[in-house]
Amino acid sequence: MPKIKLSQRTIETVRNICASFDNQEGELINVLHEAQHKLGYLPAEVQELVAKELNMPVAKVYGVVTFYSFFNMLPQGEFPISVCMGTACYVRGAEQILHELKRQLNIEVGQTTPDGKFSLNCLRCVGACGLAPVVMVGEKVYGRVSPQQVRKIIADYQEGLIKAEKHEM
Amino acid sequence: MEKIKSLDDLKKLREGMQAKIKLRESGNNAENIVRVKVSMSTCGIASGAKEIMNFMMDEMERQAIEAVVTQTGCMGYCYAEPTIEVTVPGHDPIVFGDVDKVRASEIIEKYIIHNELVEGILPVNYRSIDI
Amino acid sequence: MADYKMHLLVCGGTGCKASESEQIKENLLAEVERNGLSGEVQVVMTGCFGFCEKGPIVKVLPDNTFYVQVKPEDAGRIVSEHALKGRPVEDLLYRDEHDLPISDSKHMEFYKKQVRIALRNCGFINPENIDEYIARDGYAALAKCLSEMTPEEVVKEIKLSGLRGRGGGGFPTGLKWEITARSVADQKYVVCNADEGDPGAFMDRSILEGDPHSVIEAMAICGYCTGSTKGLVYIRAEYPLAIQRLKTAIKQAREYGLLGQEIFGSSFSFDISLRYGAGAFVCGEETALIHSMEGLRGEPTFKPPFPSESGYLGKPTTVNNVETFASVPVIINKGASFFNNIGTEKSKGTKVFALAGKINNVGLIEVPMGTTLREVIFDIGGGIKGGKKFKAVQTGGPSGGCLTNSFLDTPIDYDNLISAGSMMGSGGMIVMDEDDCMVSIAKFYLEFTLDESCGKCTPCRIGNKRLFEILDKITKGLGTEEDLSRLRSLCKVIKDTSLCGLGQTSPNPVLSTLDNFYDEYLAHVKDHKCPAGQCKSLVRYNIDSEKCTGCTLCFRNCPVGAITGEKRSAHFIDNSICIKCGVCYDKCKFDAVSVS
Amino acid sequence: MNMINLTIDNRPISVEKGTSVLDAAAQIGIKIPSLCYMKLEDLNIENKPGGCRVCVVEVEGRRNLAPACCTEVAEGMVIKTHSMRAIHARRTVVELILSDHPTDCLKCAKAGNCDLQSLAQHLGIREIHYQGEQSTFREDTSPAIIRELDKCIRCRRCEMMCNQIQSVGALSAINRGFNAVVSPAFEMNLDHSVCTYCGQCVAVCPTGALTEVDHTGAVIRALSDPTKTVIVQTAPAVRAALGEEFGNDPGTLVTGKLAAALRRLGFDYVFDTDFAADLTILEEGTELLNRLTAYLGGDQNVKLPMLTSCCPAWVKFFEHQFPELKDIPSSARSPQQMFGSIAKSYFADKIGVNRKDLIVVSIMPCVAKKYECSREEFSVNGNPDVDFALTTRELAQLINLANIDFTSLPDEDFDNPLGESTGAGVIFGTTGGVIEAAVRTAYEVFTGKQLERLDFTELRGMEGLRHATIDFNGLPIHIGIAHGLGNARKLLEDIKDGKSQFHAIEIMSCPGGCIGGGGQPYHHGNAEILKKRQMALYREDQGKAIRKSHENPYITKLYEEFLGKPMSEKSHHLLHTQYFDRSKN
Repeated sequence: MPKIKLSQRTIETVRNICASFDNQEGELINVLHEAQHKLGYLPAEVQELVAKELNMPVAKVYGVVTFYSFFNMLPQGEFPISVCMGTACYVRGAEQILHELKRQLNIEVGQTTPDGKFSLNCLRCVGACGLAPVVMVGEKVYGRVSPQQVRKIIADYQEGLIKAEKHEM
Repeated sequence: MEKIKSLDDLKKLREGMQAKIKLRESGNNAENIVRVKVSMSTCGIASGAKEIMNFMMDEMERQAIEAVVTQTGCMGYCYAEPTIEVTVPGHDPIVFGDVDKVRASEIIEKYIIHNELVEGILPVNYRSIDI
Repeated sequence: MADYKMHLLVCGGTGCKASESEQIKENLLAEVERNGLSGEVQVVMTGCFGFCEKGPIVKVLPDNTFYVQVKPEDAGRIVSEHALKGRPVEDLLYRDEHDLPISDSKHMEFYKKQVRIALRNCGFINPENIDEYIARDGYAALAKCLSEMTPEEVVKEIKLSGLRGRGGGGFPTGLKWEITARSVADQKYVVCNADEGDPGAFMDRSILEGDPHSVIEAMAICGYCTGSTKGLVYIRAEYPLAIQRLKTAIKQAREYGLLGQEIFGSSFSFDISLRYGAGAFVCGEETALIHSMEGLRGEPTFKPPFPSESGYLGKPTTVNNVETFASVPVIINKGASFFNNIGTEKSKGTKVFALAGKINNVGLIEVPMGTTLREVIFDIGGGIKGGKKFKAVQTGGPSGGCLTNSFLDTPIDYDNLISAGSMMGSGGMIVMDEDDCMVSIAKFYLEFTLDESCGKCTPCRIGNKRLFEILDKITKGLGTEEDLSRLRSLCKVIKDTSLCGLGQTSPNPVLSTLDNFYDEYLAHVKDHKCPAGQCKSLVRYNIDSEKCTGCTLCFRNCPVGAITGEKRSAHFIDNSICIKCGVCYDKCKFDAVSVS
Repeated sequence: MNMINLTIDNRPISVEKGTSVLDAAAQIGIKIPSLCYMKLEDLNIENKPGGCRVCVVEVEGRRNLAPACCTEVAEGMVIKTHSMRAIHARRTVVELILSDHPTDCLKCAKAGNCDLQSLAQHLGIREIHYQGEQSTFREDTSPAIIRELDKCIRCRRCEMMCNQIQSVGALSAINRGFNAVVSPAFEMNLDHSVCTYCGQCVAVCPTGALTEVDHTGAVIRALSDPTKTVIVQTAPAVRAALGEEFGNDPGTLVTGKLAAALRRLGFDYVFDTDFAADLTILEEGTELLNRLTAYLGGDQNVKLPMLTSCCPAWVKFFEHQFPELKDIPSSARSPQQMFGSIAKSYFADKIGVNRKDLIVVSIMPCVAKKYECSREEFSVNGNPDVDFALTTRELAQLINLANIDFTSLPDEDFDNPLGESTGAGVIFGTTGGVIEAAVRTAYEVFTGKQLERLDFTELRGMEGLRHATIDFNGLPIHIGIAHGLGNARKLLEDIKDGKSQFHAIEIMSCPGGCIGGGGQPYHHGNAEILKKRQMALYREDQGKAIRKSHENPYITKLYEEFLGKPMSEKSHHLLHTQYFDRSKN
């Protein structure tokens, strides 16, 4: 794992988050949520810092991070793309959409494009079954996506028509 | 906001609210206001309900139609999002589905102004318990 | 522009369309014109009325007359009699069970097919305005409990109502509350399980987005009954809108003093905070949920002790799901008998279902327990998309099973679904048509379970992996008949030995498809064929040289260059290169590509 | 007492409320097979995740099978432990485990001692019906412990020991589903973690997933090198456990056979770590008396309580977790290291061998000792004071390799000068032993009086945390004892908060002390074995002619000839050490 050095600002951010939950070990998941929200992902160094602040073993923090699929240890693309793999989406062709995304972006699930723009993931049901199949880019939901539309969605982001959310790291 | 400290407080508040709503809904003699409810659930928003809500507001304001546009939760017609419910004074509410800007303008031009129905009506097919 | 006096609404639902509703509309228009009513009577095509067995349907506004099984030739009478003379056409009216015609559709039995209790306010009120909730009797139940009822009386009422947990298990809610109430502890908790995870179920999200106060109110009532002052909502982080609405609602309730100290001037205090799920389906299981709320890995632990005795932080904890809570204020306001008069003997009240998949009216519905699958799928749901054949309906998510035609008339309740080899689950209903391969569906669910298993117990961790591997082998045409008996045997052991509900029910999709679609499995292992044509390894694409015009469209779109051929002469697919993506099949305008 | 009536395999039984089905069945001689479940009675150690599902039984009226370890008895329960359904399920579960296991049993370090292997044999498994992908992991070798997770069955015993019992927190379950496994943070190697190498994970691992680093090969090589003089020391707890490896009953003392075996293995001198234990008492005891005297003299800066420092896992523990307290433990090296240091100076000179040509091997009940002897400060110009530390189990392996029929060996004595020891040195192997040995000497030195009784029973036992007050001629000395690092943590927290009332505290990492060390013959969850080993050490002490460290004539001679007096500059250099803050890395 490549080591990264946290900036003083990031260290402060993480410390403040922990403090806002009274440095309680039981608030670990809330702390991780907040940290990922602010930082974009949870590298080892952030987990070590959280462990220290909450006075708990870092192995336990890592155990929690790897248990929940919501937490990422690698930086996501500027535009994280998630394909809903709920049943409704599945029977309405989510697999083809995923296939098309992989083809267009030339990456596999869990990877990020070399330019750092897009990452591709599968998602559990987001409960928008009425719109199946569903693709999410960041927090934006695209419903009734056809393989033909995939190119257009990617192009919108590639051409900078839609801006990304900025993270601290 | 005042705290509700007793059952009576609650009743008073409720009656006040109900009277207000009744006034709105009984249409013929009181507030002559068009009411539009936009289903703003995840599915609705993902299908563009927010844009439609803004569009309806702007458009009716531009045309000086007295209207209240509010958001509401999922109406259950996920297959036809965005959906809106329009209540013209003196008429039963009507739900329209698959509302895009074109249909929204139609709804204003034809239904709200001229009581002419337009495509996209979703007949209500359930009974909600009476309150 | 005209100012219409009358509207004729023609059902444009798929079912009705198939039975000539287009023609009806044409004829009605012609009749209106012929009678010189063009400026007064408007003919409109609408969405599905959800009453397909009686279609095509024509509804007349403003008097709400409801014509059923209308034929194109009836158009003349509807216009000349009803529109012109104001007399309803008797023989086209809907008739009730006593064969009496009903003219005003508001009185029609049909509308009782859907009764909205949990969803009573969804789509009615502005969820971000507490006043609108209060106007619809909001917080009246809490007020009634606090000022007129003892905790025991409230529990008794809930028990009497017959309400059972809507999250899947169906445990009697009143009993659950009673156990917590009886447990002695310095602190107790009320937890709302909003970690809705069944793929294809979204009722909890809809309720939280559309009527968050009903859940808050019910949690406070539960707190009052059980002696808890703290409530926690464990909600999926993937539901940002629901989280935001819930936060707003909690804030408003606090401002009104409906949460906080000494609610309604009583000695009862209660407040609610949120905990976020982080993408682990198993956290829907209550012990796992509690561990997750404690900041731990969401691994289930053995029960007993049940959370009602020892839950969050080791304290007695009542865990109920969103829909269960949403039903509670109604029971208090309208009485247990209102609720237990609806439904079947052992399953009372209504149940919300999320209809999805190959069905026309994808959406959220709420029906009394005991409604049949047929009514749900064909009447309310408007039947199968694209006029395809119904094959199965999957209920209960990854814990449920696939039910076939033969179960369509089974009244839906907890027990019937279990004896049919499925379960209620949280209420997702995914409809499948003839294009869906049931082996693939079973594999899809297994893959889900595999992803979501916590890995603590052997049968779920390794057993499901092996199940998946066998299914994968079958869908690739490499399975044997022996694999089928191996599947069944392993399924039984996994059900028998898994630690929590996730593992205990994970083989259900396999078992129910084995039971109901054995022939399809056999076709895969014996003939190496996928009857639905979905299993790519078992499919071959061919180009019919007679039909092929050599337009090169398939050649140009094939992603792997498996198609060869000269312009304007027949093309060929090299099946050793073909990846079975189906693009050629989709693109061909001459129907020359076939699947075998 | 609230009794519950139930039927197990058609036999009625009445047991106390709260009993598990597993224990209830055991009471009438029905041994339901289990795997992940482990309980060390009276030591408060229980692993009950209910995860393996091997112990499932059929309960009448219940929808599915019930795990016997987690299921409490209920009135009127009717249980079948060997119905077809239960047997089929049990066998399938074990087959599933085996389907994700390398099954390379013939060459596994745990062969013959593996719970999974015995279970498969017990259930008569001859075929694995469900084959498929196996989980594979990178092997991790640290200075003391090897993790071969391909063999892990996710029983979570190691995680439980590391967290609940030891409060070390080096290990945690990570990932989920088929990929779930127990690992240090970020799947790094153990030597990048806060692991103390206490080896309790190794002691409880049912399979070969966790084992000690094998040094037998290196020792054989040294023994066959004619240019080397190879000497051996053997820790007190080894003699109370080694016999188990050769079929002796737990608690059998094999001191004489042990010396004989070592001699037959070809060691040039067969010595005893107990000698170094006596030396430790003089150094550590003097240090304690110095601190006490200073304290009584009004010195505000003196650090009390003083903590023992014989246990390398404990040392690494406070270096990681309580670096701010690193001045409190005694600076005395452990007996193993004192021995090595004296052997490669005093003894090497005596026999005229260059330290480079002297190989010191130690036989330890411990895996952390492997790490301890590799610590840089315990070497001179890169040459370690102790070259190899073998576990009790490795010694058994060596004995087998050398074709020695252990049980028929005659009893022999240790060599001198480093083989003579007192009863005080012997009891170093059990919890409470070090402090009792220290008290025997400190009392007499401090008061100048002879002790009337040597058995301080108030310091003995198996309670995780114990305390006693010893009257030093009118001066009450408060003594605390902890075994298990989780218990130690509690005492340390008190010290940190300034709440500790103790003058001296003995800490041992392993439950029961060294008798329960990570390098001992496997106890397979039977706490009786540990208790019997403890009794054996007290027996050995009782039988010794000399039972106080300061009366060991060879110790006296060592001071006269070489060291001068306890805490002298020479002892400081050779027998004391310093500690490091490891919380940063």
